[in-house]
Amino acid sequence: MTRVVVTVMPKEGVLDPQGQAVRGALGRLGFGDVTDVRIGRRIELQLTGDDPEGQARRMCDELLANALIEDYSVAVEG
Amino acid sequence: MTRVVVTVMPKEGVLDPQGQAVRGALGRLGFGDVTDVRIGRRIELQLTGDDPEGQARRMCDELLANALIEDYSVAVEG
Amino acid sequence: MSVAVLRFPGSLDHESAARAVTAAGGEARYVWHAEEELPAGTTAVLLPGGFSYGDHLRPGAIASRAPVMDAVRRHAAEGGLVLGICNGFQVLCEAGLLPGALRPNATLSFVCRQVELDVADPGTPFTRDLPARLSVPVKNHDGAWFGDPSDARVVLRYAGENVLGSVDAVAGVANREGNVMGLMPHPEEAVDPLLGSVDGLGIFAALARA
Amino acid sequence: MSVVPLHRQLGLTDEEFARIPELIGRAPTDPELVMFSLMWSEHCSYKHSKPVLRRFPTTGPHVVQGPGENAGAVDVGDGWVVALKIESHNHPSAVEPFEGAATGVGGIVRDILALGARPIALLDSLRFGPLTSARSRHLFTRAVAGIGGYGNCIGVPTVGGEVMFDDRYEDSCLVNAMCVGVVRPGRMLRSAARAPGDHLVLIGNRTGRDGIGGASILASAELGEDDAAKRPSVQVGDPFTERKLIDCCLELAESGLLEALQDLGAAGLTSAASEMAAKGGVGLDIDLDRVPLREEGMPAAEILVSESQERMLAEVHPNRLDAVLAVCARWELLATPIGTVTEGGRLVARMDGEVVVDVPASALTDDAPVYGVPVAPAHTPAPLRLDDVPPPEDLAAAWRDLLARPTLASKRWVWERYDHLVGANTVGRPGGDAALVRLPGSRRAIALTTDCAERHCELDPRHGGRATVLEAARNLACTGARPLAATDCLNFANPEKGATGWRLTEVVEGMSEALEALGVPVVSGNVSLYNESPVRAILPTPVVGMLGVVDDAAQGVGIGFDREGDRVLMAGWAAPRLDGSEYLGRAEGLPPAPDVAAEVALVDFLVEAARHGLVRSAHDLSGGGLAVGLAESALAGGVGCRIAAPRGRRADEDLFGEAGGRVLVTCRPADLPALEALAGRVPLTDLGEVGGDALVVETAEAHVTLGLGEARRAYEDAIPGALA
Ligand SMILES: Nc1ncnc2c1ncn2[C@@H]1O[C@H](COP(=O)(O)OP(=O)(O)O)[C@@H](O)[C@H]1O
Ligand SMILES: [Mg+2]
Repeated sequence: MTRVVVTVMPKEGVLDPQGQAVRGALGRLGFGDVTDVRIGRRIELQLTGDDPEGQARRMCDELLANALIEDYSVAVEG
Repeated sequence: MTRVVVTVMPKEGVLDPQGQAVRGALGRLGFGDVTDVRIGRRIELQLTGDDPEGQARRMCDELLANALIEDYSVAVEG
Repeated sequence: MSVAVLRFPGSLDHESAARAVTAAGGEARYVWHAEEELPAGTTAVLLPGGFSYGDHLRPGAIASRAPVMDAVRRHAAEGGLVLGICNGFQVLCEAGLLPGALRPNATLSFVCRQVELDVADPGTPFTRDLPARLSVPVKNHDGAWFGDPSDARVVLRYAGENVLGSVDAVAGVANREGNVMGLMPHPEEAVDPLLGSVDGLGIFAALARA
Repeated sequence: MSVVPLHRQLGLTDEEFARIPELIGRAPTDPELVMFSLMWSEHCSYKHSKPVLRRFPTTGPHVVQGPGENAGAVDVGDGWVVALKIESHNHPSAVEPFEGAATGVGGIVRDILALGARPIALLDSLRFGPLTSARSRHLFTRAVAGIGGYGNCIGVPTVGGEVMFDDRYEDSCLVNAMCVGVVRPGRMLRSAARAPGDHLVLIGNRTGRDGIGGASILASAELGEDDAAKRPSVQVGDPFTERKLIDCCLELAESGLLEALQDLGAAGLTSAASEMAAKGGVGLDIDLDRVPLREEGMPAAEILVSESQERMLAEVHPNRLDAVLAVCARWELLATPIGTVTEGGRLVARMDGEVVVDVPASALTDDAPVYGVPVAPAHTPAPLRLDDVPPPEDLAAAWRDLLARPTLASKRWVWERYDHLVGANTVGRPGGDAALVRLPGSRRAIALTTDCAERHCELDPRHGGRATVLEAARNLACTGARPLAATDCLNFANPEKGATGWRLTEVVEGMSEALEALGVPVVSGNVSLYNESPVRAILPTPVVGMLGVVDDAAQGVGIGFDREGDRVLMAGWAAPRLDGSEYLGRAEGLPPAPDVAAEVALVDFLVEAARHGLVRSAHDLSGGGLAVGLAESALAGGVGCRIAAPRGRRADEDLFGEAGGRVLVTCRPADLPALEALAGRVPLTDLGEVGGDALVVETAEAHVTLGLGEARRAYEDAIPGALA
């Protein structure tokens, strides 16, 4: 059983209205020191079978990420 | 300027409909080796000012996470 | 004549879409997402609105990988008409049958509102019979089209306010050939005078004629 | 280490605890004790409200199902039975507004679904503290997001509702949700289990630790300082699974595969199973090891009372079990036979081969304690002395400011976040007096509204109860609909304290009098008590949801002034007063007592006038009086008006004063004689005409003019502005 963490973030240049809104809200709450906020997805997978990293990458290519607007990274936590 | 990564995940025991739906989809796509999927948010903050970790935690308590149903963790990437 | 109206878990507008097809003189048949073939004699495919798979991950993402979508791809490749409305549009983009992607509305909220649309390209079978300006409702949470308008065939734009924050105020796009179209607004909610508009009928007439 | 005995921690009194052995012949096991504590809680047993509820009229020629089932139902003709019910989710929404409101919607939808009815409309009746309070802004915006997030995703249009802001709701917000569904006559399902030997099939989500004890803790105890302690039991909604449940259960019901159906709501499996058994006079034998769990190692008691959402319990004949499981599998829904129907009325639950529960089902339901409430009356206040209310310097400015009060201002910000169209049958959209929803495949439409005269109920509960019902009926009649049935949600403070018990009793009496006069039965409802904090109690809030019918949807009437030259008339009459009005902004004085007979005549007149196509618009005059009614009609239709206000004691009272029984009607000049003839004894006053781009009103003191642009800004920007 392996734990793999997939991180999917909006591509640079793809505007991230949610991130902007959160930044604005933080500002209104008095957190003035925030210069940028990006919000993405963290997907924790429990995998059996071998080559968990390869499996996870295929999952990203086939479903978990949309290459047009998102970048992903995969980390095997063993 | 410090980069802080906030991770917000559904609390243990709290229903994660999104994780359920994605697990089902992965199964139908032939990824049979997935035994569990949990989905949360990854929030990347650019902070100025000192005590970035403390700031980020306060942001989580006040806005970024919903303590009733979510756990968060904060990592300063310097 | 025979329009296949796809049904995924979480489809919501299949019945109103089928009614619109009938109102335009066509015949609608529901097709379950797990089917691998379209019914014999299918002349057009309609992907209705809704929240397929709860919009989890990305709207349309999970549905776009359903078995029936390969059959839809073949139908499109042979030049058959394919229309995606709202969630159906999101599915077609996720399936790569239409360019671009649908992102969260600029308001970051669900928006349900009657809007005006301008026909930007009357050259497709879907837009041929439409009035130059239509009154049709939008209702979605992730309806902001993102993509490169220069390599997309933009067929519909929001007139006036770009409510959802689409690139170039795009409300609907088609593939190069014009036989696959998707739009976020809901023409099936604009085929009945009692509901305030019949401007959407032309789109279903195209399907009915196919 | 607490020394408080378990039964008291669970909310049972010593007397109630002592009753249990008498009923089951021995001391209860821990799981049994937990089950009794929940089933005998106010939320599940209505122990403080049952006697009061008996007063409601509940029968009538159209009634197919009165109170006692998951929802009520009436035959509306043209081959449709309409199911309706309203329910509160106040305390969960105060703790976590998004999930609390969302699961409130999910719960009421499953009550409709339990009848085998297809949900076709939702309404939401909301009350919060003033938007000047950060907490109330948070509760309001998150509750609206939760309702939309759930309702939009399940494809049931949210077509109506109401939002009121008052500091009496600052500590206890109210979130009531109403659902309406349709089913063919004779095809309605009921919850009573029928035949020993049948299977019990649990359909939907896995069972987790959601809302453990929630029924008693979240819903029946006053919210004190220690909210945080109650938080872990918040349920999370899963609208995608709910949509699959709707599609799946309707397919099962329409294929005749089910003997009985019951939702799992408060007290989860315990409530569902004991209701099914007790109503059917049979027993149930449940194997808890078969219940699909989300977490390992849940003890029997937790499985029995878990409030995990999106679950239904079905009775299935053995011959149909495979077919049922196949349909559920097709919908990608878990479906598990967890037990069987037995002879003899006992509810038995086993775990690890051991019997952990064995009680008469009726002990949990029918034998729940019933208490009267203290009915010490509060003194009835004196009417306001008009001299004590300083007149405004500038009537037009006061008018504009009134339009910008969040309670009166446009709720567009709310209903544009709801899909109010899905299904393509919403003939009358939000923003009018009542929503109009066309019945599937029919020309017929139903009209839906929720209403409540909170301040009136506080000041003069009997008349406030009447006013509440009459306003709902008027709102339906304005659209041309004849009122047919009602559902109600009685939101009150602690009935064991002060005059709350008396107000509850009086309000129900007044409601019942008006309902009887209208011939409208109550077919379902809900009670939410203890809505108070140590420092504040809510106003008495008996929300009425009413259903009406328009034979031809095309004859539905809107509120808008849209044609120059139409006559503007006042139908009905009562002298307006500032007592308890929105203009006054607080519960003070003594509002005018409604004239029930006159109001019934007004309703009949409006329905007939619409049927004959004699009215071009109709709008009920309620909060904000004549001035706000005029503005709403003008803004809705885009054309102004020039009228003379009926003259009373003072211009501000004539414009902003409130009284039931007054409706603003417009007609073509040519139709005026016919309309007057039809009016008969109903007063019909010609006030002036539709036209121009301003509201021009001649009062005893001055000409008051308010431009439509200025009025629209005040009216539309108020709520977005308060949230910005
Ligand atoms: N205020 C009321 N008026 C009429 N009927 C009511 C009222 N309150 C509760 N009821 C009826 O009592 C029964 C139990 O209510 P409730 O526990 O809310 O049902 P459920 O558990 O199915 O939601 C239902 O039939 C409901 O319609
Ligand atoms: Mg129920």
